[in-house]
Amino acid sequence: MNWGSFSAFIHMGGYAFYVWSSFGVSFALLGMEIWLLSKRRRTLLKRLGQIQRLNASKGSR
Amino acid sequence: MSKVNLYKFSAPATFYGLAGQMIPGFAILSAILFAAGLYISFFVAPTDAQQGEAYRIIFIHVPAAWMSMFIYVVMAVYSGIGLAFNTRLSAMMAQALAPTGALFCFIALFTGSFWGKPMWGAWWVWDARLTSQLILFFLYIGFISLQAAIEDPKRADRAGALIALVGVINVPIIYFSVKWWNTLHQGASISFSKAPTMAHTMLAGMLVMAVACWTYTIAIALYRVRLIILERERHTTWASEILGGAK
Amino acid sequence: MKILAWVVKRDLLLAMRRKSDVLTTLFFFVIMASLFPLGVGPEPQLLKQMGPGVVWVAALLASMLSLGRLFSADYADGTLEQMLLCPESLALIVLAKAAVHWITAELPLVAFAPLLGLQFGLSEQALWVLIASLLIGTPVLSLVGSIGASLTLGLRGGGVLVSLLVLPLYIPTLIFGAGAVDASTSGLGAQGHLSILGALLVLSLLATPKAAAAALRISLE
Amino acid sequence: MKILAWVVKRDLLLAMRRKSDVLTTLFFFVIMASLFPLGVGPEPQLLKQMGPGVVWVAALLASMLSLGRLFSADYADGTLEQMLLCPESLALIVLAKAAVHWITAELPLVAFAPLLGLQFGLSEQALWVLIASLLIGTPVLSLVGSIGASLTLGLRGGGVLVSLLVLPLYIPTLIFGAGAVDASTSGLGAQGHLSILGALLVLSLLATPKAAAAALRISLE
Amino acid sequence: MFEASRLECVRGDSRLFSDVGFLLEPGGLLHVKGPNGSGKSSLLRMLCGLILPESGEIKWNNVNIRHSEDYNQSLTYLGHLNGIKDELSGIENLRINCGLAGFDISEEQAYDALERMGLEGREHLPVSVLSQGQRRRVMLARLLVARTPLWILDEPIVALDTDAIGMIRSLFELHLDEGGMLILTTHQEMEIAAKTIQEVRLNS
Amino acid sequence: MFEASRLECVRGDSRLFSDVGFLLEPGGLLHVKGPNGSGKSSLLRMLCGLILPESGEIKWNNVNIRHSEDYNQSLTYLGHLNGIKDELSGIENLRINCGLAGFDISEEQAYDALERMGLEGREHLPVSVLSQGQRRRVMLARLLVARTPLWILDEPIVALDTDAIGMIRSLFELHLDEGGMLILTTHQEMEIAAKTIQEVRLNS
Ligand code: HEM
Ligand SMILES: Nc1ncnc2c1ncn2[C@@H]1O[C@H](COP(=O)(O)OP(=O)(O)OP(=O)(O)O)[C@@H](O)[C@H]1O
Ligand SMILES: Nc1ncnc2c1ncn2[C@@H]1O[C@H](COP(=O)(O)OP(=O)(O)OP(=O)(O)O)[C@@H](O)[C@H]1O
Ligand SMILES: [Mg+2]
Ligand SMILES: [Mg+2]
Repeated sequence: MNWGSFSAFIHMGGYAFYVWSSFGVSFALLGMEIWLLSKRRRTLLKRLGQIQRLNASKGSR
Repeated sequence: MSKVNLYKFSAPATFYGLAGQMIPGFAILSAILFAAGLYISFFVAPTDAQQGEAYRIIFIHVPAAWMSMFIYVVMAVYSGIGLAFNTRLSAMMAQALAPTGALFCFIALFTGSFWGKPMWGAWWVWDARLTSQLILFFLYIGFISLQAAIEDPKRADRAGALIALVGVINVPIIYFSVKWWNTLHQGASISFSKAPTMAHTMLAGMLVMAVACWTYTIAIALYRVRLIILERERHTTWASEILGGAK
Repeated sequence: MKILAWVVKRDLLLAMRRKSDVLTTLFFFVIMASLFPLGVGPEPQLLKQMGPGVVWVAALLASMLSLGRLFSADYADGTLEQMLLCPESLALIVLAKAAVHWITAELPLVAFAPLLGLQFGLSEQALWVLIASLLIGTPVLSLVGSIGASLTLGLRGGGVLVSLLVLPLYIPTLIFGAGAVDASTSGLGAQGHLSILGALLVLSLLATPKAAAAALRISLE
Repeated sequence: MKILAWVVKRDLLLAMRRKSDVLTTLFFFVIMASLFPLGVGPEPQLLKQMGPGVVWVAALLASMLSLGRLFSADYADGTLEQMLLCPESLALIVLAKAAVHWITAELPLVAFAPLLGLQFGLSEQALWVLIASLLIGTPVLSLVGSIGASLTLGLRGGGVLVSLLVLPLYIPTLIFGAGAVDASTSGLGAQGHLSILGALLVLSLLATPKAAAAALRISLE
Repeated sequence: MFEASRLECVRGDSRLFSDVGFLLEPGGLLHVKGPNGSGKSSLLRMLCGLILPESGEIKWNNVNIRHSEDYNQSLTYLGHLNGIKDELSGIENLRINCGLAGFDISEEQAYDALERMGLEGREHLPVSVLSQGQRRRVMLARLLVARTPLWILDEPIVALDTDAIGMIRSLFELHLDEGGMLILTTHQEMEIAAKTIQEVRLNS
Repeated sequence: MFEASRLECVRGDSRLFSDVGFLLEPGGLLHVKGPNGSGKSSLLRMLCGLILPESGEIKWNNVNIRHSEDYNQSLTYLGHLNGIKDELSGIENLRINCGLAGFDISEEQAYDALERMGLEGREHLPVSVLSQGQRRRVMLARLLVARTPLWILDEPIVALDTDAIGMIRSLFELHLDEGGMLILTTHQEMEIAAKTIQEVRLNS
């Protein structure tokens, strides 16, 4: 174990800003990619569902 | 003739299901690996004698840099296959990989400069490796913008494939020219000292993180390619069956 | 007024549809500024001195290149003809179009300029002055550019001709814009340069829409 | 072969008719290179160091901006369609068109480059190297550019998209071109750089026409 | 009331026409005829104020159009060019074109107009993928919602199929019936019922 | 002999047509008909090899056009677009277009062709100043000198006046008479005498 205390861990030997920014932003970006993709999936399904219902109602007419 | 057609039309459809089955496995694997990798990065790997704790950035920086290069090559391979055999799926795979590749490229640039500031005192220097990474980023952006600008998916696939291939031929040329450019000038530029011979744990941490990034990329690319397939094939019957089920 | 709202709405809509346009202007700016170190060499001292000038020249060129978007598409497909016939002052329409051009083509550049400044090793204070000078100076570019864009409508080689007409007019903006940053790094204070930029802005707001409207009428005769 | 002669003849004729095009590329080059002293300030030492890089970057941008001429007019009016249907290899036609592009857009720049070099205070020897590097390097720009130009045909925001695609690919040429001049001023001899430029030229002569022809077919589908 | 007198047009070295004049009352149709290159398009652009006549005068309600306040609001001009944006959909193009001409229409109105023009199901496609005739229809859809009294149309029915031509014809007749005025060129035969029909014949 | 079988065309989401086929012999005329947007232009471009068919085959003298050596030399395709340069004169445009198509014509021949197209006195004007119909004539002049057996023409007579249409018709008849083949779309009625007349009707 490298760290004497939690605050030492957070402090990162004086490099907290750089280390945590790097890791934080990196994982935030990965998370954002996942979020954007799932949003894209939701809107896509909704739009396709609309098209399909439209087609179905047209077909039955 | 009919066999080719069958192949052409069924491939995305079957792949859609296959990809759906593979995604959870890779996603879980990547979550586990990321957790393990982060644990090694922060709790197992010892403090570096020269750089202090700042060196821990290496555990995200280097895997991201590797990924950005690998992904471009994989994209180009898919593109080549797509152009040569006119398979739609490989073009879609290239398209699905590009944003993730660009993302890792950006992460490498970002973490690199957040490492550079404490180490060199500058956010950016015109080092050969840094510069060629930046150019790689531009190549990704070019590929993505070109595809985004083309409405017709068939044309977008083929145009994108062409530029990916041209780009991949140029990457080594760019890399060596940039390297030569930098070393010839030398001058006041701060020399890029390689990290001291790495401890085994460091190497292990980097490798675990790299594999985690790989599994993440695979899962995300499969997810994205499913969306692309669905968008493209929405008028086919199998797609509407899936939609019926998904509602 | 309603017509102006339509013009703005339409141009913004088109920009949204052509998101790639906005993004590519931005990336052009970034790539262009990154070319210089490659041409000139990696010495940090040299780059630091060149920095403000290069960023400003890059912004100027990026903005100039996107001038083509201002009218030419509308000209080619006949929309501009319709605008001339519409019951609203043409100068106001030009102003609205220039405003949208600024928002879509130049505001993003201003947002990204600090990043480039960092690449050239500028200090924090210099970065703030850079942003301020770009914020005041770039609308001048859009406005002055609208004259050039309208004069060269439909001319062969319009793209390059525009630069020929417009670049000389951009020079004062460039000098005071880059000068402001230089002044602040050399400790002289950027106030003076910035207020001259402001004066240029006011002047061009007053004069250019009318001139561009006249130029449009000439081009469509 | 006869068809190729017609392509060359036609493109030269059009360039003669549109003399302003040729002239404006040239003026763009000159103005652009002259903007830098304005943006950066007048120190002779700084300018001398920047000189080769700035001239090369200016040449590169000027050539890139004129890429739009390469195919887009032919695309818009349907001539390109006819070229695809004509009984001659499309790659050769592309090569012919790139050659004319080089003659009309870049050769004049090479002729004017020494003047700009003088403005930046380059030595006589450096000027000769500058000319040589431009002579070998600029055809690469035309050839590589033809790929970008053909891929972006008919796309919205084509002009800027071209730059995005093409500028990264121009970088090796820029580095070795500007590097040759730098090397000669610092007494290292430009031979090495120039031969690499030559290799780049041969490579692009072999590879790009086919790629651009494929791109044209894709764009016209 | 739309009136032109002793119009003369010179392009390049040649005098295309001179002494052209007419008086158009509400409900009147003016057909401009002549072979290719005789100056029909030039005359129409002149009537809109896009070209200045060499000599002669054009008056809208007894005011020269160059000084008229409301001429632009009373006019709908459609020329050779379509005036539609490739990237936008039919709906967006129509709404924007109307907005620019000074009258707003709702999404439903636009939808309706396009449907009547036979573009059902294609309202939301970017017009770049439409066929020549379909693009022309998007442009012409504006006539369905325009409330201007004076229409000046340069070869409106080029590239249209027979169905579409029929529908355009009845549209013209309705417009004239309601007291509108129409100035038209076309090389295809087109019989339009109107209160008064005039013809201007240009010769080259 | 020009043959197409079971052609299918998909654009965007919609299948424009499927199972289109025909066999064209020397002297034969094929008229492609259909309303706006039914896929006529797409079919013609497909026959030229500019669009790849989704399925089906196109053969020139029993060789698939994609592998045929001489197909491009046998073909003259004129589309919606004029393919002429605004800055060049009619003469220059014509000579260059012919040169690009693989056959050279002399200045006199070009002069003669333009004169026959009714452009007398305008041969040396830049085409940018010509009217719509005159530009179309410059493009069509190529048919007067082309010696290719297969003509594929997409709405050739748009914007032409009746005189010009008459002259184009007799040109077509001459071509067919001499054993040429002609594939054509037009929305205007055009009666052409030919040995065999076929029709392909597309529906949307
Ligand atoms: C924006 C700045 C930076 C960028 C774009 C960048 C880019 C890269 C790239 C592309 C690689 C992979 C190269 C390869 O595997 O051959 C890499 C590896 C590496 N980088 Fe960076 N880097 C940056 C800053 C830094 C800084 C500041 C440090 C440390 C002081 C650093 C240390 C390393 C190390 C130790 C490796 C692994 C070396 C190896 O595997 O051989 N990087 N970087
Ligand atoms: N600079 C010029 N020099 C000589 N003639 C010119 C010049 N500019 C225009 N013209 C002539 O003016 C005429 C333009 O006519 P316009 O376009 O009005 O014809 P149009 O009646 O609409 O013909 P179309 O039926 O073909 O559309 C053409 O005959 C053209 O040759
Ligand atoms: N991406 C797309 N999505 C949907 N429909 C498309 C797409 N691309 C093309 N189309 C349709 O394909 C058809 C193209 O037809 P084409 O241009 O061949 O018609 P045409 O028969 O020549 O019509 P016209 O008589 O108007 O010239 C149009 O109906 C158009 O709407
Ligand atoms: Mg006309
Ligand atoms: Mg058509």
